[in-house]
Amino acid sequence: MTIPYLKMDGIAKSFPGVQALKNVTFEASQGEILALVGANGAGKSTLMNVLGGNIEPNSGKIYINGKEVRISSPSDAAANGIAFVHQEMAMLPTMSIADTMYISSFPYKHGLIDYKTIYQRCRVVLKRLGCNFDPRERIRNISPGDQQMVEIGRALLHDPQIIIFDEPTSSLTSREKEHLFEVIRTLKQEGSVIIYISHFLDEVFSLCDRVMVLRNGETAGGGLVSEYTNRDIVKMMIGEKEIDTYYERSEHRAGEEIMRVKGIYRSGVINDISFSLRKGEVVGLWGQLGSGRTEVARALVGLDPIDGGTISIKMGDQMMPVKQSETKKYIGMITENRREEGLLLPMSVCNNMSLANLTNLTKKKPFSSVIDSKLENSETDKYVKRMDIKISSQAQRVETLSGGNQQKVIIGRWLQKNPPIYIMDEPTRGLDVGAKADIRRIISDLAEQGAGILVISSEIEEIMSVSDRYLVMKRGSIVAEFGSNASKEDLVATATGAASKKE
Amino acid sequence: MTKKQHNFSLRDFLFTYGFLLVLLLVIVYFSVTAPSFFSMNAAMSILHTAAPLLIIASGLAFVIMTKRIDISVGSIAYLSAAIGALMISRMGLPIPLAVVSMLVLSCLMGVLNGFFVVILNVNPMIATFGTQLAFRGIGLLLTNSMVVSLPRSIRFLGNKKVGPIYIDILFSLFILLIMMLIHSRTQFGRQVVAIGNDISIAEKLGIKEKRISFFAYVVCGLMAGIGAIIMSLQVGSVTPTSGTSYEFTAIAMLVIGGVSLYGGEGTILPGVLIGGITLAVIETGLNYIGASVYVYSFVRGGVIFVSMFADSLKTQVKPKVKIMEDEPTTVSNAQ
Amino acid sequence: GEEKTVKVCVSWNEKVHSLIQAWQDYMEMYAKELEPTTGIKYEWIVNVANGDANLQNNNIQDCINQKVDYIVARAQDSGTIGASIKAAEEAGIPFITFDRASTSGDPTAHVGEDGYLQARSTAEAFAKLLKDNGIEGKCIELQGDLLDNTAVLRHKAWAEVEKELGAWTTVAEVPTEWKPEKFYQGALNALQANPDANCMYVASDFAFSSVENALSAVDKDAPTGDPKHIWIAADDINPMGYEAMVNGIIDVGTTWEAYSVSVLLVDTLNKMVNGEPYEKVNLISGRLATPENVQTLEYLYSTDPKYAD
Amino acid sequence: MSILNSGVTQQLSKKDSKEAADIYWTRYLPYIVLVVVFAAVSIFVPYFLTISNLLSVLLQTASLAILAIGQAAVLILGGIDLSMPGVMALGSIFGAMYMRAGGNPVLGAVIMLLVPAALGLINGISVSYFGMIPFVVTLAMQAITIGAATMITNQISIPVPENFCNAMLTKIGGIPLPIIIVLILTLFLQFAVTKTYYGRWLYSTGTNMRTSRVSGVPTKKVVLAAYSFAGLMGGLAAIIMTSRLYAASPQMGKDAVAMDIIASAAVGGVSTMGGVGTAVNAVIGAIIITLISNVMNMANVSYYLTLVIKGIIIITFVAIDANSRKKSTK
Ligand SMILES: Nc1ncnc2c1ncn2[C@@H]1O[C@H](COP(=O)(O)OP(=O)(O)OP(=O)(O)O)[C@@H](O)[C@H]1O
Ligand SMILES: Nc1ncnc2c1ncn2[C@@H]1O[C@H](COP(=O)(O)OP(=O)(O)OP(=O)(O)O)[C@@H](O)[C@H]1O
Ligand SMILES: [Mg+2]
Ligand SMILES: [Mg+2]
Repeated sequence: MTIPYLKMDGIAKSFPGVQALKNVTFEASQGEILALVGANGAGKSTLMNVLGGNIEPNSGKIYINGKEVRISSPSDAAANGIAFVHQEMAMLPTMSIADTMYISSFPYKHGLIDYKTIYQRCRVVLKRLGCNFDPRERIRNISPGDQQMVEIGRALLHDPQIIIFDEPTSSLTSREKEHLFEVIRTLKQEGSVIIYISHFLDEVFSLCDRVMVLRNGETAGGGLVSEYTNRDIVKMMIGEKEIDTYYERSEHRAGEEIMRVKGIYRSGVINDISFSLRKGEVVGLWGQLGSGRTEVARALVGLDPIDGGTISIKMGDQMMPVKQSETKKYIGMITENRREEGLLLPMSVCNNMSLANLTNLTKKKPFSSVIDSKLENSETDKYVKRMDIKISSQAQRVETLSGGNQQKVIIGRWLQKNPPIYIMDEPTRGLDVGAKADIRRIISDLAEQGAGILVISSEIEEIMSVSDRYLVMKRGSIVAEFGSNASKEDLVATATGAASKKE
Repeated sequence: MTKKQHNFSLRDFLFTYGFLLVLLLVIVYFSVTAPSFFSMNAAMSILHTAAPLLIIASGLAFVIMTKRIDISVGSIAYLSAAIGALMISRMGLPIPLAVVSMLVLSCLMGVLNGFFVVILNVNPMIATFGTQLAFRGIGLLLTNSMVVSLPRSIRFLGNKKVGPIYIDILFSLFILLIMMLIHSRTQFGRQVVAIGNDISIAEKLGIKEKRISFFAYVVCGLMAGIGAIIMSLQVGSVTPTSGTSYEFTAIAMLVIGGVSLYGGEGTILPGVLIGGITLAVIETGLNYIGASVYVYSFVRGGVIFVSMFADSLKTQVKPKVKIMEDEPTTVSNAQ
Repeated sequence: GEEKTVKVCVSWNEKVHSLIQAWQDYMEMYAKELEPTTGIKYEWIVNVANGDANLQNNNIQDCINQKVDYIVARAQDSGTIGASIKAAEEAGIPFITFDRASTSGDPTAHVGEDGYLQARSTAEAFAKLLKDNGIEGKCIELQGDLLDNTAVLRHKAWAEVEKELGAWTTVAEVPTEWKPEKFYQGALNALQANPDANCMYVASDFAFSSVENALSAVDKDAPTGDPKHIWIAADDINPMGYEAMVNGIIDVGTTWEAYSVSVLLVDTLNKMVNGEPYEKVNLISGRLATPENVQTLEYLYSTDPKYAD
Repeated sequence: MSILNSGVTQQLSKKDSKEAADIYWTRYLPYIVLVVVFAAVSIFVPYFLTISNLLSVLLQTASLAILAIGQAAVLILGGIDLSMPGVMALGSIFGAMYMRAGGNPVLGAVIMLLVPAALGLINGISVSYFGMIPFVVTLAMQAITIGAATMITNQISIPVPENFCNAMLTKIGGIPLPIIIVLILTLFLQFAVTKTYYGRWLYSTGTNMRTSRVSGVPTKKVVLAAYSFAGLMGGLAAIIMTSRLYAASPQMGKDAVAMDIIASAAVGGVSTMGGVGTAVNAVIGAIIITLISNVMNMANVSYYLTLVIKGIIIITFVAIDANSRKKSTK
């Protein structure tokens, strides 16, 4: 075997309290796509950040083409032909596409930035990604999917030899995704080293040549993708015991109607949304990325305005129309962006988990606005245990938790409040298989206990493994409804419009 | 999802430069109430009045675009002007040397601000409030609270004209032009805007955030120094109150001109220029119609309030989300 | 007589004017001069209130707590200094208002100048000057900061003399808040808005270079005798005003007597210390200055090299 | 001890607190410095350590402390209120005018309280419902209120009846009423902010408004309440200041006072970035700021140096605080 083009040797990195990487060795060759997989917090991003110059490792060496290189800044990385498509998009909303792509280093002409050249180059690069937008357009005016393309375009600007993709598909539509895969395959043919991080094993199987698995900051195995099955990889990622829960499918008994939505709309965004939700059932809201599911969810809890329509909720034994601003009292909402809208990052686990329920954690009468901290602690403890959240103490700041545990903290917050209805928008986005399974189990339990749950997910397997009923959205409208016997094909076909005439 | 052209949107334009309209209305109002207002002379004196503050505001704009603030600009202007004047009239140094030392000093004061804010992580508002006190204290100490007058031989520069135009107008427009180019056509300017968008994203993109932000304070200090030159030439002297409350006037100019205090937003030309002129038009106009002194602050507050209200509408009216999907289907919305 | 040490607290409202330093220095100087003869040794405790009436009240309270023997205060706000006067009275400390009289309380004594008489003397002389030269005045009035009682009094005197003698009409009232740049911009705008204006009242000449610059911007910066000359009355004869008067730009003004007022204060204090009778209100009226006599006036702080450059 | 801490970092576990120990002492630096300066000054400056001077310092601090408490509420939300001086002056003037016209002093005091509270409410509405930037809204409000104050009074202070002032300045057990008011207010707020869910809502909104909103915290009302509360504190300070000056003066509204208020809160340890700080912090800060000028007065320091020293002290305090906090969140 020839020497690999890229070699990272004995990389170790610790953060205060965590050993994120322990002596990891990593190799990749030109003309291959290497999948890097692992559970949340396994150290994938950290390893790649070391390569990208964003993080200084505690020890270890990097060789490119057999020569040792020092990479201590993103510009060192760029100079060595390394490009990085980050997990979290680094967009500058008020700036133009061209500025966002060139921001770290602009070409000059006559002492000023040479925009003519920049625009030309941007057009070429974006064209290659199948995008046609004007490089002068501001970032905030383009969709998240397009922003992801800009992010990728930036990585390709300087014809890199090594390209790192850290979960690039989470905000792409399936067509955009396919296009991206084609581009990646072309890059591979041109002889680049491609490192591809993803939680979607199907992507790994359809795109990648080789796989490397990280677990707890250590190499857990790897080799040619064709030699492994899905289960093998999962086993390497999370260890033996937990795989069983992975493809669980549960059925619930639906009870009486608990929420009825009638004709809510917001012009240009969602149209005439009507449906009802029953006790003890999980309704999957399915649709393509950008079909308006999030908008519906946000409208239901008054986070976005609506132009008309009514929302009724069961109170006592009657359905009562509820003002949009009041629905929050009955609905537990889990938004799709947990860092921005789900957590109080610098605050403690305890403070985060009691946030929605504070008015119920008070002392008796004359002190009815004083929080009973014993009660608060015991309630928190109860749900930490019930959901098996891994924390060192209730006072731990949530920003130091892993993504899966963070998500559980948010769910725990609502369990504590115990509303009759839940809306969960992408509750497992960015989580590893183990955490995903945990959260599905929680959803199932909730339904069993009689809650009505509306779940939005972009993963068809996931939504099919939890839902009892499906609503399919397209272009801001609900276009179809299916029972639990719906097939994958039904859902995909109605959502994409290929079979939109079918009722 | 394809866009053919960089499309011009009237709404965007109105929101960004809507103050042009207000400006026009104000001008029309004053012209009707005080006929002499609508004249070349008045226009010139408006620009002339605005000139020093325009320069100071353009420097401050860089700091504000990084989402920080500098409320010491008035004191920087005072201290550097006072030292410059002392050098010329007390120590008899040659004028060019005094001017250069003045500018170096104003940069140093910017360095100090940058050090406190960027290196020591002191909240910008508090840090520059501290330096605001300290710089003025030092200036008063050095001048012993005296009015330091400039020699007559250079005072004439304060209202020298080329044709009908004061040279300081030309000078400040020239400075604004340079600042505009720095803002929109240099890496420094672009990175300042990027930092204002989000510091941690900027860092992740490989921008040397601390270096750039620090430098923004230096630029701000330098501009306060340059503005101070024009200011003291116009007045012919440096008095202990020179530059007081300049920071708030400059901030008002920026806010009216569309430079957002949330960072990352705004232009030097036409933004800062329009903001500065609007404010100057109002003050000069009130002068022309002989309004009571007590009205000034009231009107100024009102104008800031209204322009901010317009700005808040801009952020409230979110662009309607475009529904976009994969397959363009010919089937009309099936219901 | 025998040596006696007296602690005097001087509370300045602000210190952004060299006049205040001059006052302070003259007091100390003069008291020192007298020390051998009177045997009274003064210890001066000085504080400055940053232009903040509440802070001045606090500062004076600090003096009271230090058990000073006398308090001298130049009020930031004539309407609130009464609170400090009352506090001093309760502590049994004599209180002298300096320069700005109180409208809110009754001090032990007041020492100062008469801002009204000062402006009146200027205005009357100015009216005579205009009449003598056969000029029908169209005047621009550059007012001070109307927060300051002195500025209010000057405005009042100017307006009254205008009514009484009819030597001019005021065509523009320009507020300056005592800010040099407002003097400049206000004067410039007023001159442009009223091209036929031929005279001007400048409430204080401390930043007269601003006015001169505005004049030269409209090409009217010319001394008496020049047809372009604008007749100017300006009070105080501060260093810049002095220069302008010597140059014939300012035609008439009344001096602000830093030295005499300080002397008067120390004399009053001495009387109090010795238990001699003293006047309750001690006012100095300034001397009328014109280009002819200004260089012969004695004890002008403007010509003291310590306060002028 | 936990009542002294901000609402954010609560009950540290043993492990956490050990880790944080080296960082934590710097948090208390303001208090330590306060004690050291206090001791030094008492030794070197005669009359400093007398009951009457100390009470006098506290009385001088009272209005600033109340203003700083109001400011702290807004700062904790990540906002700022530059309009406190103007709002206070206008409230004082309206109350005094009412009393001058023969109105009842009690009602006059109520007017002094409510006018600023109403103006604070306008700030709050602009910030929460119109999404306007606090800095600019309150800057405009300051310009408008100070303009209105001068227009109404023609810059001439309005005296208030002596019985009004005397009532406010009565001594209870030798301690002037304003000091007692501050003490009670501080204890009450400290309790409210650390122990009730209203306090928790304040911190959570200041830490992350969007999360709080999704979690059912009435964030708009919280913002509204904080700005109104700041206004109300402006009103309380107006009453105290007016009775100490025996007059309502438009001069109370000077722009520069706003920065003193903010500096007080910041020096005491209220973060200007939101989410951190309590009433006690604000009061300590106000005492420090007042002590600076008291000590300089007693020590007869030149005015110019006073400015420089004050600037340096403010920056130093906030720098230490900012850096200890940064370390502890790493
Ligand atoms: N800046 C940091 N400070 C402290 N700990 C960190 C930091 N960045 C990462 N970690 C920790 O290092 C470990 C590895 O994190 P990393 O982001 O590399 O995981 P990952 O494999 O990319 O996970 P994911 O699939 O969720 O993206 C985690 O325990 C994480 O909490
Ligand atoms: N942050 C955003 N900025 C701009 N446009 C957005 C944003 N989020 C969503 N959109 C756009 O709004 C439309 C509706 O999106 P919505 O989020 O409601 O759909 P969704 O089906 O939930 O998709 P997603 O899976 O992305 O959440 C889409 O066109 C989408 O591209
Ligand atoms: Mg990652
Ligand atoms: Mg969504």
